[in-house]
Amino acid sequence: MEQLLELSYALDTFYFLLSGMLVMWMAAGFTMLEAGMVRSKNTVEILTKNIALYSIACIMYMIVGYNIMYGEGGSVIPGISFFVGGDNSVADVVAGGDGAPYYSDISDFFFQVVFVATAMSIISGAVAERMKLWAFLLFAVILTGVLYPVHGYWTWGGGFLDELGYADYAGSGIVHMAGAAAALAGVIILAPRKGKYGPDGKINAIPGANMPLATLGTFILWMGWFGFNGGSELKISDVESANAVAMVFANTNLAAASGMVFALITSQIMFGKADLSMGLNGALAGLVAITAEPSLPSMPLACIIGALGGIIVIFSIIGLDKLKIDDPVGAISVHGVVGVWGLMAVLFSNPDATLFGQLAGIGVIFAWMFGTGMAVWLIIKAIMGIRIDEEKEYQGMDMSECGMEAYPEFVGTKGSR
Amino acid sequence: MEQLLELSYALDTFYFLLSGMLVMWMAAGFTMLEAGMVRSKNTVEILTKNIALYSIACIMYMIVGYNIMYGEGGSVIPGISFFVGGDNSVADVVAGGDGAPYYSDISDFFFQVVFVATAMSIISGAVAERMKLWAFLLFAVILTGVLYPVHGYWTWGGGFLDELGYADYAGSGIVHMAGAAAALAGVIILAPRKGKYGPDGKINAIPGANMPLATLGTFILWMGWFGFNGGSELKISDVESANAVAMVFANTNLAAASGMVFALITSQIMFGKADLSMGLNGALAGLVAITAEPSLPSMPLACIIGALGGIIVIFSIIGLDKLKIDDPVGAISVHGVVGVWGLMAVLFSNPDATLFGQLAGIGVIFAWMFGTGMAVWLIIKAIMGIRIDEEKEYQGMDMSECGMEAYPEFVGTKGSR
Amino acid sequence: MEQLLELSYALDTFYFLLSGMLVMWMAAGFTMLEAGMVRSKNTVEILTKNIALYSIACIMYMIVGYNIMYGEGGSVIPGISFFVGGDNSVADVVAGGDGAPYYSDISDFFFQVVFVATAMSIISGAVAERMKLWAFLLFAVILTGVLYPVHGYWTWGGGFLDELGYADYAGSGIVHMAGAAAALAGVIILAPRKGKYGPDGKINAIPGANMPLATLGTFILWMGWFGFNGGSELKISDVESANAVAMVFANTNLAAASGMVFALITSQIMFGKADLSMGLNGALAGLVAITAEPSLPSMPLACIIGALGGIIVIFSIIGLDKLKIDDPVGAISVHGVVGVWGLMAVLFSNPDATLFGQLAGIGVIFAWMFGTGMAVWLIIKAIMGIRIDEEKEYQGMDMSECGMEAYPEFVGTKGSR
Amino acid sequence: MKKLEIITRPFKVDEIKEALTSLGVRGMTLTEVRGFGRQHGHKEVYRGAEYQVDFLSKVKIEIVIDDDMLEKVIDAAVVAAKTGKVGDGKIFVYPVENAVRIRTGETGDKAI
Amino acid sequence: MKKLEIITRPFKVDEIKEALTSLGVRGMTLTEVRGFGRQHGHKEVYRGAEYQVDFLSKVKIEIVIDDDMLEKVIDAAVVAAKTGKVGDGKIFVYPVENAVRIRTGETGDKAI
Amino acid sequence: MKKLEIITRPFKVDEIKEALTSLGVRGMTLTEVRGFGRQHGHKEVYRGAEYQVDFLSKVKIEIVIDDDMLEKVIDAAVVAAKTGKVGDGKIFVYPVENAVRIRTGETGDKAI
Ligand SMILES: Nc1ncnc2c1ncn2[C@@H]1O[C@H](COP(=O)(O)OP(=O)(O)O)[C@@H](O)[C@H]1O
Ligand SMILES: Nc1ncnc2c1ncn2[C@@H]1O[C@H](COP(=O)(O)OP(=O)(O)O)[C@@H](O)[C@H]1O
Ligand SMILES: Nc1ncnc2c1ncn2[C@@H]1O[C@H](COP(=O)(O)OP(=O)(O)O)[C@@H](O)[C@H]1O
Repeated sequence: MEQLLELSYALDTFYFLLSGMLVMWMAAGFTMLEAGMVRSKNTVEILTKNIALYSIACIMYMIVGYNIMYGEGGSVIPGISFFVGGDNSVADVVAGGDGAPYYSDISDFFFQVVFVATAMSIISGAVAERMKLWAFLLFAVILTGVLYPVHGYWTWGGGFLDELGYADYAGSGIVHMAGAAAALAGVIILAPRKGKYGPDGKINAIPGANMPLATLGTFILWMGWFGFNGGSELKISDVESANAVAMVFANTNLAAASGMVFALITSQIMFGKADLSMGLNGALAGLVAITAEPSLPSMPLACIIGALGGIIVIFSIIGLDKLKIDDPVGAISVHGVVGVWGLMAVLFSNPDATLFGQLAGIGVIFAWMFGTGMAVWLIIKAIMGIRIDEEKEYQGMDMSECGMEAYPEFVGTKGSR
Repeated sequence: MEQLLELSYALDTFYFLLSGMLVMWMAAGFTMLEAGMVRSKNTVEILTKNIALYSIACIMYMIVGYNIMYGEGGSVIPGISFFVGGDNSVADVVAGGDGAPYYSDISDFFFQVVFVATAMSIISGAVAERMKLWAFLLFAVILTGVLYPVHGYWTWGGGFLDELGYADYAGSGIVHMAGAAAALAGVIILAPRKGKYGPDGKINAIPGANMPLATLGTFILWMGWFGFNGGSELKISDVESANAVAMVFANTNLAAASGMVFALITSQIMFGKADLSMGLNGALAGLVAITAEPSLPSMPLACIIGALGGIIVIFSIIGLDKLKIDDPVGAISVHGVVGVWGLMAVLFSNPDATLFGQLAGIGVIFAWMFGTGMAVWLIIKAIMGIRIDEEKEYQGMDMSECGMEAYPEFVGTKGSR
Repeated sequence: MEQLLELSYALDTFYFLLSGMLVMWMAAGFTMLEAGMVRSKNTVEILTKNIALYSIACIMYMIVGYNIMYGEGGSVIPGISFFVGGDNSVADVVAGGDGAPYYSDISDFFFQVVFVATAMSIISGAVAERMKLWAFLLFAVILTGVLYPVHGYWTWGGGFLDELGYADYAGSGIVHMAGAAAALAGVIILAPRKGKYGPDGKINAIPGANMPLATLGTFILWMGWFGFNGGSELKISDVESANAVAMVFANTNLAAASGMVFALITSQIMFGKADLSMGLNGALAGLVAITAEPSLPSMPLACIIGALGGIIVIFSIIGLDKLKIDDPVGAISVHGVVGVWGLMAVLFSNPDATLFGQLAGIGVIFAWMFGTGMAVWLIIKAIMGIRIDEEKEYQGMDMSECGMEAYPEFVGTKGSR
Repeated sequence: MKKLEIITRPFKVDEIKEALTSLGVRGMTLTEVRGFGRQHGHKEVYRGAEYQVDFLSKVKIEIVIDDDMLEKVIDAAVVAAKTGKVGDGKIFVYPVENAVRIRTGETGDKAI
Repeated sequence: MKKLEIITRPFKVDEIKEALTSLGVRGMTLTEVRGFGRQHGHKEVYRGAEYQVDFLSKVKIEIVIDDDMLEKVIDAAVVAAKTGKVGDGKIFVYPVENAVRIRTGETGDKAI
Repeated sequence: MKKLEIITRPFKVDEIKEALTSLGVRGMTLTEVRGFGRQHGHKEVYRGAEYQVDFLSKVKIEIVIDDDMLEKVIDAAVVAAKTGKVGDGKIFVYPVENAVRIRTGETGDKAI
């Protein structure tokens, strides 16, 4: 029996670690996606930003974020302490019973830490091609160390949103919409890229430089999402959990597939062309939409949730462009607008979720991330500025921020437009 | 005991899910491989095609394909029904005994669904650079919803080929050669790319635009194949299964390695240069060859099977070119010709396999996929045409089908040749 | 009980196989990293070299390397035999007890084989852009078949270094520094690339052609390292092992993150720019540094070990450049210099490690690999030459060695500089 | 007939095109080039090694026009391309002996 | 000596090369350019935003030849490059004052 | 004023630049081109199909200079670019009618 408990503990820990590793891999996905969607002159900077933000997220969450999110606190005010504690003893595990730990705490930390990085990655794309590198990284320190952990405490950490019955399986709101809200604040303060909107209200297309990279990034994200959603069941070692994880895999995959197909069809109908970049956003939209509840919908329902995500994202991208909210990769639409859709869609399959609970969660998380995000962006702007100067924007951020080009042998003058 | 059964169920389910996820990742591999092997002007289209076909395969197989393949039917005529059923109950699992389910049915669906996508991906490369996007996607709907499930029923689903003793562990024939057969039909109807064959019978080289992508794609496929073959043992939770899976991993890896090395050596001898693209095809050929039986050969035998695959593929590619069968990525050779070799090689290690059974399987599957594939291509051609017009072919499909370029800042005029 | 042992065996085998698969994936990481860091005219060659060396490593280690490394021998002279043996019987496993095998031997072989390939991959980058392809591959045959297995026998195989108490958890020295030592010998014999060092002692920058690829490669390596270090615990099926594996994951991740951040900060301070290529090297340096002992340090200590790795690597790269040791990707610094740092850092957390033991291991492995490596390089040089001629070096190795270009449509004349 | 070669900053292309087409110029050909001149390149550090970027990205716009358009086209191009900072570039004027429109075979002024 | 500049569609390069070498032309230099002319670009939509592709891919082939070859080279190039559709491009003829072969130092007609 | 077009091997660019700037040349424009000439391309095999690489990578360096610099610039360029092997390339000399510096509006010799 003890050995059985040990083995079960080992399996759940392994499952957690692999899930976490897949979410870590999503960092590569965001990096490739964003590097493909910007112009070549800003590519090194976005690569640097992405790998650095992931690194910062891991360190900050270890120092303080995890403890804020899962520490002792009131229903609103979280507790504070530093550094992650030790792991479970064998004795506690083999004691068995309801309260006994059934997976390694450190594996839990590892799984959680990669989620923070995901939230931060979302922001990176939206503010691309014009924000100072170090200003962005400073923001990353604060978001991953404090801002995200606080609303994480309110929800997954057992705070008041959890008490209100807010249902968000793997974080359509807590991770995705939260990132999008902070991104929106940043984009508003930053203003659009030079040349994106003409003086006469004209919207100029700024095509991404490398579509294979963007596609690869989407595939990586799709793959990593099996860890993101699959790991969020938090257990696999009995029949019901295993069935649930299997359902999560199948539904996650189908929602992405439907999002992709319906975004492609929508773009064909609306623009007369099968716009790949919209298809990629559609796949991600399907993933974001299902993330709020991937275990309960039937497969056809998962398809519908994903498909609507894929359609919504196109209209959202066009709409934000009309509002001159310049988001080079569509992150606010994919993660924010579709995140809200996913949270509402929970009501179709989860009988415990309530309209009130979902709206409360959406409202509170959005307000928190948008509000504090805005404040932090403004403070950073006051201290060191957040936007690179116009000359450098024309020349590209790669030379000015990183001193090197992404493809030094390839791009002639077009790269410096 | 019940807990043990539950845990065992959980492990096998987890193993299935991860294997499936790796096969899903193969979709990214095919995408990158093909995107690297075509010209830059057709790259967006092939990216779109690949991610869309994977998506379509998932949806169609969920709607009807899975039920055809694993439903109730006669030995030739499969049954038909729609949508995947529910999962196993705890009671059924813990009942134990021979008939008890030992992994989640949904995880099985997930594992199977990614196989269909693989078969379809094979076709994508062969018809690249000239087929209309939506014609291709329509074909994908039919192949993944009906054609593949039917011969899948005949073999893995328990139909007449299974009864005849056809042995095909993970699908050298059922997946790979099947895809190649449908591809061959498509290539014949499509005719070669403009400029591929000179009027005087001259064969022109059309180099792929991005070799690092092609190499990345091959590595991804190699990695994903551990799921493809490793998962096909269908069980890992006892010593014998675990040993078998380990053997499958080792043999799969060695066959790929040998295929790579021997294709490279062959190209050096024949052409005087170490042709990377042939080496990549060689690695894949090794993988396809071992897929029909990766658990029984000894490691040296696995090397030989792979090495011969790597050599055969080169002669096949050259031979098909002489026949003016224009296959830009070598898919028909890698998956079709070498698939047949793999099926015959089963006879060296599997005492239960018979020459008759193998030949019957090869003949029936080829005839079915080539025949029905041809019919469907012809119908699609009649309805909407399958080949883009010459002007667009010169300019590249990216602008005409997808309205965007893969590398808008990079390629000057050469891209539009 | 027997079933429990079987299940436990299955879990450990599965864990081993997945770890091995992740290390196999590192081959793709090295390939992409190196392909991004060289000039476009040498890209196909480096792609070919990498996929071929991985393949060769797998075959040679299967034929003889594994048996040398884990065979019967004295404390210095290893035994010799050929081909990997069979797997464990069910009876042996269910016998239980301390001596009973608890995972598949073939899974162990698979896990070990990918390590050899890693050592060889390190060399590939250092000798890039000027070494003949087939000379390199011949070296690969010898290193992976004999050289590495011999010191592997001395350490992990139970030879005299093991007896001296040399502590090297996953191979900072055995794999990484060993590869770097052989690379250093090769680089010295090869001499720098034409144009790297001016006549007046000037160091010329030769920027890598494709930074997104280099970044992708780094992410792949980071991901694969979870298998490299995580699998080196060799067991996961009880609470203590599972906790240890979890700790390894967390520490590996944090060391990489810290290495990245501190290398980036160092480059910003020293050069005034956030040099991405240094940041990538920093992440890898963090990984190499923690590899010698990832399970015992606390997380903050892991951060410090990684951070120092990231700082050291920059000074090492600059220092080697001053010595005119031309290492295009920084492999000797990342794997060699930082490998030594990692081995010394073991002393901070592992009470069993001794200064003497560590120094002995470093000295012996370095001397062995540098000495025999040098000898083998010289023999190969005598037989077939190791450096391509100057004309071909100007034109690029891709055409002369592989007969094709990496990006035939993209690069104009700059590529042929 | 004359040929103008305008060598200038890449991001000025659209403005120049607008300015010239509004004068009636109906064709031009653009090449990506790298220029070395009074505008000095910049010093960069890559992996600790300093290097000098001497050749900067420029575009060359070639336009063949009638002699009588010469003055105003030059003037318009100067206005459109000017930023006033070093590196704005040059306009060179060359004699052209003949022009042929491939599609029609027309030659001389009618061909441009 | 004259220089011909043939600006035309990229996929015509091989045909033109064949045609001219069969006349005895022994050297030419090819540049990738982007052209704006009567052949209008196309309107595209990227992520919902319309944009105009004004500059189309063209090649410029430069050939320096003896004066007495001028006629037949132009004629042959027109034949080879022509598709009859807008966008076939132009041939411009320029005077050349001298030519030097770097390898040998030969100048004038002997150098080409 | 004259324009020199130096078409030569890419890896000679730095040497040529050094040689000419030391003569006082203060500006030049570089284009990547592909050349066909006496230096024959090479035959390659890709996936079993032979193909001929006819056009080789070259650079074109354009320099507009005063008439009185012509001789010594040509001589210096020949020395710097020469390897003595086929494919060293050519220098062509063209008349230039005028030059304008966009930044200042200066014309003629003062503009270069
Ligand atoms: N003599 C010349 N011959 C050819 N091109 C030149 C010459 N002088 C300048 N150029 C081109 O014009 C560009 C701008 O010239 P530069 O001297 O930097 O600035 P400005 O024209 O403002 O004085 C250079 O980068 C180069 O491409
Ligand atoms: N006046 C001109 N000066 C320089 N290049 C020109 C001129 N007119 C046309 N061109 C070049 O020739 C190409 C074809 O010209 P276009 O007017 O589109 O077609 P056509 O020559 O068939 O009338 C253009 O894309 C441009 O590159
Ligand atoms: N008549 C010509 N017109 C234009 N470019 C030429 C001509 N002849 C040669 N070239 C250019 O000069 C390059 C070198 O010429 P080539 O005949 O190969 O060698 P060499 O100059 O040593 O005799 C060619 O690749 C081509 O770009």
